[in-house]
Amino acid sequence: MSEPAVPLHQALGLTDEELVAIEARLGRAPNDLELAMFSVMWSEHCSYKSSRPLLRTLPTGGPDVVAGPGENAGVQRIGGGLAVAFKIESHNHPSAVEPYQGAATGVGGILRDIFAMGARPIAVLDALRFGDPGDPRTRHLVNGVVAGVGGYGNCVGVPTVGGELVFDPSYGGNPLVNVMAIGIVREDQIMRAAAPGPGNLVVLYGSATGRDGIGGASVLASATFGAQDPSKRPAVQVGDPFAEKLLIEATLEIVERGLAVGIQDLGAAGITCGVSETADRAGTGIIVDLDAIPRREPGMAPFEVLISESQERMVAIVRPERRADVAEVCARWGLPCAVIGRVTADGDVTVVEGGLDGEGRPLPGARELARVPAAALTSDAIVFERLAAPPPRRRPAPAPGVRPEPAELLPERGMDPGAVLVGLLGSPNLASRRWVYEQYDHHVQTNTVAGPGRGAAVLRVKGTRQALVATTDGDQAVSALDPYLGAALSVAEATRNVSVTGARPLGVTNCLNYGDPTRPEAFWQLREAVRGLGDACRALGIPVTGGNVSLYNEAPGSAIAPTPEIGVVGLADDVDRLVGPAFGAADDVVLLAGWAAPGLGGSAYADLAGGGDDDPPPLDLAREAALQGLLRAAIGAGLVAAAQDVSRGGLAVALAEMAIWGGRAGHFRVAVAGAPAVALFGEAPSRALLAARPDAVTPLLALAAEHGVPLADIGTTGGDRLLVELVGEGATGAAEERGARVADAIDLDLGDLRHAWEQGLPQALGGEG
Amino acid sequence: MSVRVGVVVFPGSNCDRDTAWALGLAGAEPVELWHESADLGGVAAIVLPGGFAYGDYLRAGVIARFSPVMRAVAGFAAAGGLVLGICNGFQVLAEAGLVPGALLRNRGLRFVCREVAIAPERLDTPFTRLVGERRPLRMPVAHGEGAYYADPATLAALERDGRVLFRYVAPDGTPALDPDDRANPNGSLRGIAGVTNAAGNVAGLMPHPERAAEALLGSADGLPILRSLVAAAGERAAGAFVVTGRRVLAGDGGVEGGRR
Amino acid sequence: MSTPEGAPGARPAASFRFAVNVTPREGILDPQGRAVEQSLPHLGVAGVGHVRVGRRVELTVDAADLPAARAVVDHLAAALLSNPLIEQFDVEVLGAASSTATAGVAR
Amino acid sequence: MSTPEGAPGARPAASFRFAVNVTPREGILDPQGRAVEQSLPHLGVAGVGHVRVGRRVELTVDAADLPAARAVVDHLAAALLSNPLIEQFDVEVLGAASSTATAGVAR
Ligand SMILES: Nc1ncnc2c1ncn2[C@@H]1O[C@H](COP(=O)(O)OP(=O)(O)O)[C@@H](O)[C@H]1O
Ligand SMILES: [Mg+2]
Repeated sequence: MSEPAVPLHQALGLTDEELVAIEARLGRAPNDLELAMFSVMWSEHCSYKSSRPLLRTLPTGGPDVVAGPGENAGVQRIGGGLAVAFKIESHNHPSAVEPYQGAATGVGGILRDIFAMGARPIAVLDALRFGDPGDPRTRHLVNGVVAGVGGYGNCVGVPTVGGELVFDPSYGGNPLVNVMAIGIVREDQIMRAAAPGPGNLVVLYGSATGRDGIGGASVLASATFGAQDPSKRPAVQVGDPFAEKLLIEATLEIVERGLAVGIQDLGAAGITCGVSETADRAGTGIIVDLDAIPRREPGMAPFEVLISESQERMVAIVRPERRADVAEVCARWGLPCAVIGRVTADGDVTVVEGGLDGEGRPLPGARELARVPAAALTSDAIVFERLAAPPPRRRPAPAPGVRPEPAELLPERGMDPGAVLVGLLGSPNLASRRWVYEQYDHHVQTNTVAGPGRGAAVLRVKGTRQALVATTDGDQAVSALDPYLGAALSVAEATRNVSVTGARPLGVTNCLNYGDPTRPEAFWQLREAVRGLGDACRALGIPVTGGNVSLYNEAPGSAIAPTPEIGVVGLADDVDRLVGPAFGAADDVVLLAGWAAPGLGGSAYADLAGGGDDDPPPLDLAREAALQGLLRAAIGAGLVAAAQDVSRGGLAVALAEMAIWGGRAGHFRVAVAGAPAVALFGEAPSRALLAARPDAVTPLLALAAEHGVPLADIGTTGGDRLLVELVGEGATGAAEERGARVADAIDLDLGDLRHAWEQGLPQALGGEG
Repeated sequence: MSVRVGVVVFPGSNCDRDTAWALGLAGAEPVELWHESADLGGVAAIVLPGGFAYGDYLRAGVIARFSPVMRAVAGFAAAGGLVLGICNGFQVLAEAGLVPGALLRNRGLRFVCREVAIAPERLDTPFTRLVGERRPLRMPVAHGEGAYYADPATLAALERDGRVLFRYVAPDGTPALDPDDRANPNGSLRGIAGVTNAAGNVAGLMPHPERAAEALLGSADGLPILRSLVAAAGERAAGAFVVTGRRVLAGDGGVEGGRR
Repeated sequence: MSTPEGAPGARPAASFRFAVNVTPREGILDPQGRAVEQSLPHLGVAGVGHVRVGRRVELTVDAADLPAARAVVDHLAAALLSNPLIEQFDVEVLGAASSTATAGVAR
Repeated sequence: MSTPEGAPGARPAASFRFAVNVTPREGILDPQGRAVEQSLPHLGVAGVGHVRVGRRVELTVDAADLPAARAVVDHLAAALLSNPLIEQFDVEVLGAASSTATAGVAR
């Protein structure tokens, strides 16, 4: 530090332009401590300085919405005086350098967002993305991340009930770890992360403050990290799930007994963030007594104490007369607890060394180390209008009159569709995730009606007949081709996963994982994604109640496929009316609802067999809404025995999964209009499979007509062979004319399908299992 | 009059509420017993629930063993009171020496959460009397340290004295005696999923009967185990040898260092 | 954590630092050790075997003298840090460097 | 694992036993150590602090000489047994007792 090669603000990651903006807000030059506070608060991670203008365009309102974006988590009413809180967040960069702790603290962080709202966390979902599973480094990351998610979630006693695991080479240098959490809160106990009432006490409770993740917020979230240089590696935070469990119980007790007027968790940017955001939300200020902050280590500098990201800490805003009660609760749960400041009326975050008196005024001889308007750190932080530019077209334009023919892919390659199906079921992205979720406690709290493994998770709400249904989905493959469509498809798929159980999607939370926003192409991808997200949510009538933006997901020389991760929570009024995706009885009629569409671009089939230059299938949001309406109506009317959406791997994979899960196969006929590959493995959205008793078929067809959704009988369940015959023009003539071999029917033993599906992931990861 | 069954709450317990809920379904009145108190509140039986008491740091269950409530539990057990440790509760009982053996890290080294089948070895214990027949019971396990271990002499004694309470079994009921059997989720010796102490009044069980108490959640096979406990506790509370926590405590003093 | 001041008979104490090494008993299966052995070929390492994985606990004891401190450690090692059924331990003395004056650092 | 007989240039190897002690870096949170400290009052133990809990890995290396064996252990410790971001390690030589003759013991 003796001879800084660069000015301090630059060393802290602030640009010259940002320094000017800081000086304008202060009316003077900041001192070093203030500069450090700005550097963490104006990081992309805390300030959303590139994405804020985009996020403003999202639909956030709705009759059930109690808290929307801007609070720690979105909250929506579910009736009976209860509400559900949920939110998704990324921990990508920390997980890249220390997979276990990075993932563990990711779980810890999102849980704190939930119980900071006063809600008891009831579920976690983890959406994970890695590079090539054959790469030893990927295996190291997968093992560490999965163990970290489990290690933390299992210990705190919150079930991990769902998520995703996707392999794609673009994540090789930059894995994605997105974690969603859900909680339940009584509507009259919802907490806000605000610091109202000058004179109120600022109470810090939970673990002591150490040098964890100093600069983590700015360095980790705002700069491309070069893994090669260990000196640049930021200090890694270590999680203590045991402390978090105590923090949950103490916080919920504080909430239930009405002991706090505001609660905020401490995450990125630590105490600086906690006090400036709570003050700004309430239009107040906070004076911080630096000496009162319990430390884990001696000799910490003021900036270290103020921006430390030590885990498992919370701030409560407490009326002076409740101080003893809060202290008593913390003591009973074995948590350190200290009054570290006061709410003031001046709108400033002030940091004092040397102590405060009983009224919250600096003691004689105390020194003021920093004074910054709370708004300047948060709501009035700098915002950038970034440049956006679409990438140069990567696909060669087809020669005039010659359209690439996806129709030919399957027959020309001489592939037996049954072998393709087995290959898809055993491929790393479609095979059973049991290896992952067996490491997660998915039953604790005894609400799990349907856990991980078969579509959306279903959790009953104790004391009611209701159930919550939750899922995450993100389509990076289509996003790489068309970020607008990819985001819209992700919303469509996630909501469809909820509707296909019979539940009504309540709201969306989202985690946008994109590249360096100063690159016009990366910013364009983000902008398109937000547009797609907004359009889809508006069309489906669902609010976006929260989310998270993770930028700079680039390792040297490679950017990730743009990844819009969508979390949806749905509500069912009667848990007994929900249906699952497994075939049940024999001789059920299986119907396909929805619209066929061409396009193999971005599909799992294209990944496996080579997709050529095909487009992704189009999405019609009005049709999607109609399909989901039909699903809910049909299931609600008790006409459906099992239902599953058609997504990755297409119709053939959806049928095979229903058969594997039900232990019962069947005999089906699939209409092929253009190409067998599209009919069997195409991923056209807005489709679902329904199994029904024969006597339910007539009313189902009537209902489908009412909703304007095509519904076709494609076969019946029974036996232990999966037989899928191809019928229609495209099944024979068209392909034959082109000289290709005609695709045979699929005819496979259920046991072989199950084997491929069960062994796929352990095999891909190196034969463990 | 419903039977009061204590559920111990250690810091880090996370199945305490689930256990209380399921005990309610089994007809008991659950009573929370706080780890820092040696007052057992006159309960008729005690359940040590699952979770990660004191974070399970060092070794699962070891720190919990030294808490004040465990001294009271040891006294209660010594006087014949019924104690059931589930999962982490089993680990605590083993560390405290109230049941024999130890629970090692799972052989696969990973936490394992899945449904297993277990079968009772005996149907005449306070923990199995309402199970009715020797059949596979489906319920989840969820633990990282659940591989049952005891030295050969202890194992032989457990088998000889009928103190193996439950074994992991294949769906058809075949015991998964081999630690590497797929139906043996953690590498337990002789497929042991649960054991009792010599007097038969203290039991440890790795799987979670409280998670299998409602058909809605996939299985109700755990309920008969909890009902057995409640029924046996009710008889004892009403019958000949009444054991209450307070009275045992009054005469207690010799349980410290009672391990092994 | 430091010896209560002015307790009758209190002698000026010193701080001693120890390590307790806890390893699985011979004959007890050590899956962690086995896992390390199995990962060695992937790392291109040959000639390594007999891997045993255990715990190491380092701690500081304030006591009148080394034997007194050692007695505390032995008690802790046997009662808390190891389970004699499955584990063995040994105690290393790491140094008797510091006096009580430095022992009061916040933890 | 003994050196292939008659391999050109092969030297008779020996077995060396090491311990690698992996502990949390200074300043890195050690939840286990903290939990042990907090449990001490229940054990009636006073005067113990600065508890750090880590791993201890004991292993045997067959190599031409001690420096060669030591190099293998250092590599393993840094690459497999610890994460330098949050942990530090030290290597103890436990003995160079056995010659190749005894090194073929089953592992
Ligand atoms: N990382 C994970 N953690 C927990 N559950 C997972 C994970 N990845 C996938 N799953 C579960 O496996 C099932 C299949 O995953 P996916 O194909 O993404 O679901 P869906 O078909 O509902 O979109 C789902 O139930 C999902 O919740
Ligand atoms: Mg899906």
